Amino acid sequence: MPYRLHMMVCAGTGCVSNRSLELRDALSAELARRGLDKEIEIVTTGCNGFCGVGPILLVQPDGIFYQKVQVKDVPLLVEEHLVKGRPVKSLMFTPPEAKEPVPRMRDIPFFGKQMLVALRNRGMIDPEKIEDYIARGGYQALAKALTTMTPKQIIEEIKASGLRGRGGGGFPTGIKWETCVHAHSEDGVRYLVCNADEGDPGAFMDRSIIEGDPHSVIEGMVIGAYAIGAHQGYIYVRHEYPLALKRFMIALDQAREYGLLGKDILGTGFDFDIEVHRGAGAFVCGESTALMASIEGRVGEPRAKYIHTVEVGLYNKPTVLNNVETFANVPVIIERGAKWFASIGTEHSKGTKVFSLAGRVKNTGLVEVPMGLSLRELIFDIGGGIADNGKFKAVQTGGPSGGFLPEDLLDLPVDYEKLYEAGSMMGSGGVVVMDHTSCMVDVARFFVDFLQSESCGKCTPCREGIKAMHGILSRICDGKGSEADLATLEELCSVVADTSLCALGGSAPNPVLTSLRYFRSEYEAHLQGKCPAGVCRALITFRINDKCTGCHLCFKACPTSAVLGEPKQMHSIIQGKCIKCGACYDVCKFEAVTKE
Amino acid sequence: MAKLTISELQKLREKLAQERQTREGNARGQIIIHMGTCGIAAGARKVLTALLEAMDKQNVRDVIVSTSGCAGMCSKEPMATVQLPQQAPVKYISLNEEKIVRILNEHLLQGNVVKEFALAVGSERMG
Amino acid sequence: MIKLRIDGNEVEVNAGTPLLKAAQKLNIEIPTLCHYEGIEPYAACRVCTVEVVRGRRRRMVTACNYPATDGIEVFTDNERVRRARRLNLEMLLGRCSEVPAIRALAAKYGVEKSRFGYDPKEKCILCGLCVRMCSDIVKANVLSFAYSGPRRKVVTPFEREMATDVCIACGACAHVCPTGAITIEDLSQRRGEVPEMYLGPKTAISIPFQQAVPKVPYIDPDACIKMQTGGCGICAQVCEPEAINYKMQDEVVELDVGQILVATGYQIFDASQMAQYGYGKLDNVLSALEFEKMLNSTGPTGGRVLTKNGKEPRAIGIIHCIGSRDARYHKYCSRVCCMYALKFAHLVKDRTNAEVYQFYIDMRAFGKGYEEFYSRVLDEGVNVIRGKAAEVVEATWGNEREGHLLVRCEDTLIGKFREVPVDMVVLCAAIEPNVDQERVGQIFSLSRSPDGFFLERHPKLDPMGTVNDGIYLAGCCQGPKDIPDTVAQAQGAAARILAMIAKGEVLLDPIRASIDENLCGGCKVCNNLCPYMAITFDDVKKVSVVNETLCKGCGTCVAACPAGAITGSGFTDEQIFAEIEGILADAGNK
Amino acid sequence: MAFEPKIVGFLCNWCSYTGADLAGVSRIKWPPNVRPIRVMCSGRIDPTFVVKAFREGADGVLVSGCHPGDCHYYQGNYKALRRYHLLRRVLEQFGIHPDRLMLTWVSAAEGERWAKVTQEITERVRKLGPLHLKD
Repeated sequence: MPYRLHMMVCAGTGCVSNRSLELRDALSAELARRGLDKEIEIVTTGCNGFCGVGPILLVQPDGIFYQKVQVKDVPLLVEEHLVKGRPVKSLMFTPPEAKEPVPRMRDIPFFGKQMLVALRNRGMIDPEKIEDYIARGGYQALAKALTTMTPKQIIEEIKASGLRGRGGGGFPTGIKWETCVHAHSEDGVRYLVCNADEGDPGAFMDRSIIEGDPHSVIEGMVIGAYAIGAHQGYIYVRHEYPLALKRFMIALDQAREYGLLGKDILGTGFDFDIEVHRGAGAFVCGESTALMASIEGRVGEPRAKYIHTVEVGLYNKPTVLNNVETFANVPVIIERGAKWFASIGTEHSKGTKVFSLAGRVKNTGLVEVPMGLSLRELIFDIGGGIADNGKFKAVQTGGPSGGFLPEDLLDLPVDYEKLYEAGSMMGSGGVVVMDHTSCMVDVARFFVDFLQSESCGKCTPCREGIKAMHGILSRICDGKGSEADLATLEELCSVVADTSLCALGGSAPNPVLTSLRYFRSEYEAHLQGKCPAGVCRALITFRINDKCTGCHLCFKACPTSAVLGEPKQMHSIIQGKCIKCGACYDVCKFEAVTKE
Repeated sequence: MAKLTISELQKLREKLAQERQTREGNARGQIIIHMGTCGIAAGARKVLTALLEAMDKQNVRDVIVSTSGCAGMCSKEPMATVQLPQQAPVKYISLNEEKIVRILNEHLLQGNVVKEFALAVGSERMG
Repeated sequence: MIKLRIDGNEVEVNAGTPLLKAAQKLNIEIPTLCHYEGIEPYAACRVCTVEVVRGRRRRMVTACNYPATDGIEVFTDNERVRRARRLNLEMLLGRCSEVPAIRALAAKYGVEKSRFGYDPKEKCILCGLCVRMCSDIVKANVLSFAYSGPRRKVVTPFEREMATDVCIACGACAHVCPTGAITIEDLSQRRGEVPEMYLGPKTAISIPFQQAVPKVPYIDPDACIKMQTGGCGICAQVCEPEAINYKMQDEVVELDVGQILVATGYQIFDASQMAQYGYGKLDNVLSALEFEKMLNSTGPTGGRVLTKNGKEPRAIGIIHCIGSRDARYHKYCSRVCCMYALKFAHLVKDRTNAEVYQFYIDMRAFGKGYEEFYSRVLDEGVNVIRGKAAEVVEATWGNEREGHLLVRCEDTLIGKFREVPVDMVVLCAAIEPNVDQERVGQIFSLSRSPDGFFLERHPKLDPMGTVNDGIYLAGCCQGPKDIPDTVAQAQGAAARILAMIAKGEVLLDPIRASIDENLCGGCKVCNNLCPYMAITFDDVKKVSVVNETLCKGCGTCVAACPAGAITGSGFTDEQIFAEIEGILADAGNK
Repeated sequence: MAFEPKIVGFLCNWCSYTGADLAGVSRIKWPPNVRPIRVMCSGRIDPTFVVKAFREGADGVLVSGCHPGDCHYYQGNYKALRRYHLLRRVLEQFGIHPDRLMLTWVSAAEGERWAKVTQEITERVRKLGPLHLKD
């Protein structure tokens, strides 16, 4: 009996942590109880990207999008929608400005503006079933590449598509492959490595792709391997991604079982297999040489890349290292052609890019948009604007070592060069939005602190320089900065960027440099002893004004008994005792506690 | 599982894709069985099962089978609505297992409205 | 070969040569802290940063590992480079504020004080030289980095205080450390030294001494890291003529020679056997060879006379006849000690202001000019005390001479017991036969005189010959002698050998055995008896035959022949019988 | 006049004879009773030489070679040793006290030992008294 309905339960990490698997089990139990299990299929899918509203449930073919579905909603949902055919409005998503819930997925603005290439199978397949992937045209590109194209043609095709590395560097993928093919290898051995060591905090596109569509990565890797003549591939997955790891292993087994991996792939005589290497979670291991060192079993430290890894890489062999998203794009390019791919995006940045929207934005989650979309569209149209009706202040792109871009750069198109010129970068695609409650000095200090502890410590500028930056920024945040500190900071930033061994140190000054460039007034305010955003504790004072009703809440909340006052009387704060934790500020319902 | 060749991959894909067509929302048509309390009492459940079995037997994969609530004419239940792309929906009344199979074959698959069972063309809202 | 420009000067190097090396060709110095010849570049300190212009692209690279390519232009000292170095050095100075090497280099770039911190204790700049040396070169894998970012540090396995179980104490890490952050603690005796010479550290490769023949360096296999762990190999990398051979083994060389000159030398009496002199127990009690090494201008102290605490001694005692002229050890006189002891005194007087005391039994200055030298040394104010020293002790706590050594002896000339305070004692230990003298003697069938040295054929008439024709003696293997005597003896022996070679033929003693074919019964008793296999059996005649050139005339076969068929020329039965009769002619006729 | 034994000494050329020579050179006194006959090797010493010596009126016979292991001809002294033990039995049967025959090892360096050995055999034979075989 064919299934008349498909319940697509999102099982991305976000939704799983929101108990989507329990929801799935409850659903299947309910279906079985009602005898509907023969006609309705439950599909466990990968991440849909709209992680902020999980668990997500999509009912196909109706296209009804349910959000925040709890186990307790199951009986109602089954009764109403599945039996009586009446979609349940209370579980649908209501966009911020809209009054009515939007039943269909494609009508939700978050999804509407997206263009799915790398995430083409998002939410539509069960990532643990290769059959689902094949059904949606999976491995057709591989078949095409292996039977109708020469390796050279594939490289030409990728070159023509304008695909650039999605991991951050933005190096043209086709040229990388071509260089690898031309690099001398004594025994002809070449390696293909997939970088799934996604270390940027708040970025999860690679994880999402592997979790939701592992076969697209495998297919991309096999095509790449065929193009460069590699027979052994590695994927470096961080150990913090257990679900991704599990699904990728299942996918590998299935691909091998179908003969899509291993010896004599699809009967064409081409051999290629993939080994999974688990990273231990060092940020720096996302750097190509450090990653290869780690695979080889050595300490994950970068080395100078004056001789590129495409020439001398893993085990001193020519090695192509690409990011998950890059590989996921490859089958589409092969299948639909370079021309089609190149038609998307801007002059130098082709195709689409997956971003993880995070921070003070209403719709947090994973989105795939064509290159060239403006930051404003990304944040305000797809992201739904600033959360809690806050005011936009800055957006950081490209992970912790990306720069902060201010409001007047919001119309900047998303494009490798444009972002670089503005002092930031594409990076792997993290987008962190900050509103008026963020102090840019403090945020810069936060990221510098992250970077100093994630620096491997090998080279002087990265190890000592970032530490020095952190020292100066902390001093400024503590209100002890001087005008000379800003000059020192700028000098330090430029030398650290100039002389660091790898890209971690090279890009580490970005948060400092861009915050100095676009938010210098905030630094100057700190030098004057003021933190405009009211974040830096040393520079703020909590006071209670006459709006106080004597509710006594602040008195109870204060951990150091710094609040004085009898119930129903006006309270006050003993500044000497106050540790500026803000507990009183948070509990006051009358705006009587002020921060200045 | 035997290793695939290129042509086997192609065949496998076609088969798998067909099985999953409705998931994509691609279909030649949709049939909605009205499953209000009245409908179920009048045997809509059996009608639905018969329809699905027939589809399975004939390997029909591109028809969306939906359910909905009471259509308002409880005396004519079980009822169904057939909708083909670019065409007005057609409502059928007083169905049973045999009738629904005919509707499937003649209307959904061949496009000929089964006039004997039809009530009207068009939906309430549209009408 | 490719061409590039460095600071405006063109230079031609092999493609891929690191810029640092290319710059060296132009005598352009690029500072670096983490680079060491022979260890793979690490590019961690970034002090060697230079600016490279390639087409329109300018970038900052590290000179230690940036490969030279054709047509690039390199700037090693422009403002951008100087600023990069200055800042990096300032960062390092902030980390290691009191390390002289960093301070000096930073000062060169105008940094006296770091804006980025002050740590007077930290000495390690994390250049990784020690780690790379230990893991890549020595392959001992003791040192490694632990932790990341600012917490990074160099550690031993599991951060144990001492990694003595894995550390091979090669000292390579301390050697390469640019800041002196690593020190080597002497937990056991030092490696790689000649036993007599515990005077200072020595590398695994050295020239044994400046007068060595041939004067080439050798590798001490016990100290060489390559031979111990398979690592290192730096010497082979830097040796341009590729003269280093690690696989060289002791080998047995077989040569066909007609004559042999035995000159196997001597060994020095182990003075620690005579505990009363404190050798091996007391600091500053040295053997004569150790003192000789110290006096050597290429020696460990550069020729300066120093006590163990590095000070110049105020008084030195030189004790003669340690183990020689002593009934308990060697009765003979070692002959050379008196004179070298006087030489020591002369050199000490020449180089220091120390008092020298000679404790002697008899002063034997018998050679040409020797006595005159003795007089000269006396004139220089050297104290000579006739009387063999009884013991050397350390002045005990409370003694006014605490810290000094006291030499106790009887001064036989004034008939009094004396206690002489000195800072250093030199023991003139006896020359004695080598430990393997007996074995060597057996190989060459050499007799040894009662003192254990090889016996010459005749003490007066043939002092370099032996009882074996063609085997000669020279030097101290025959008996203690000084250099002139040794040279004379060796030249004499060489002359004898040459004379024999020049003659072209050898005269053999006519003492031979011969077999009378008519008497020989063919019993073959003699065949197996002959130590030289000179007797073979003639299968046709069924008799034994003597090969006269092989026969040495021992006569064993003669005595053994049951048929009396063998006669030994010169020693026939008849001759011996006649001799017996002769010497007993007076018997029985009383 | 006290009995002065006549002793024939068979000395190998390389050790004992040289040792005796050394004793002379070293001015070491040794009894004139021992009358040396030089042979190339103690292995050359035919038992008949010993018997002949006794027949010719010797009161004792001294056979002296190199120390074991030191033989110039590698093994000659071992052969002498073998014959010596046989010969002692034969001498006994002849009625000659076997102690009149003595085998010893004296190296070329052992002048003093040579003196000691000759004194020893002289005193031993003196005690045994004259042999009177020739009379």
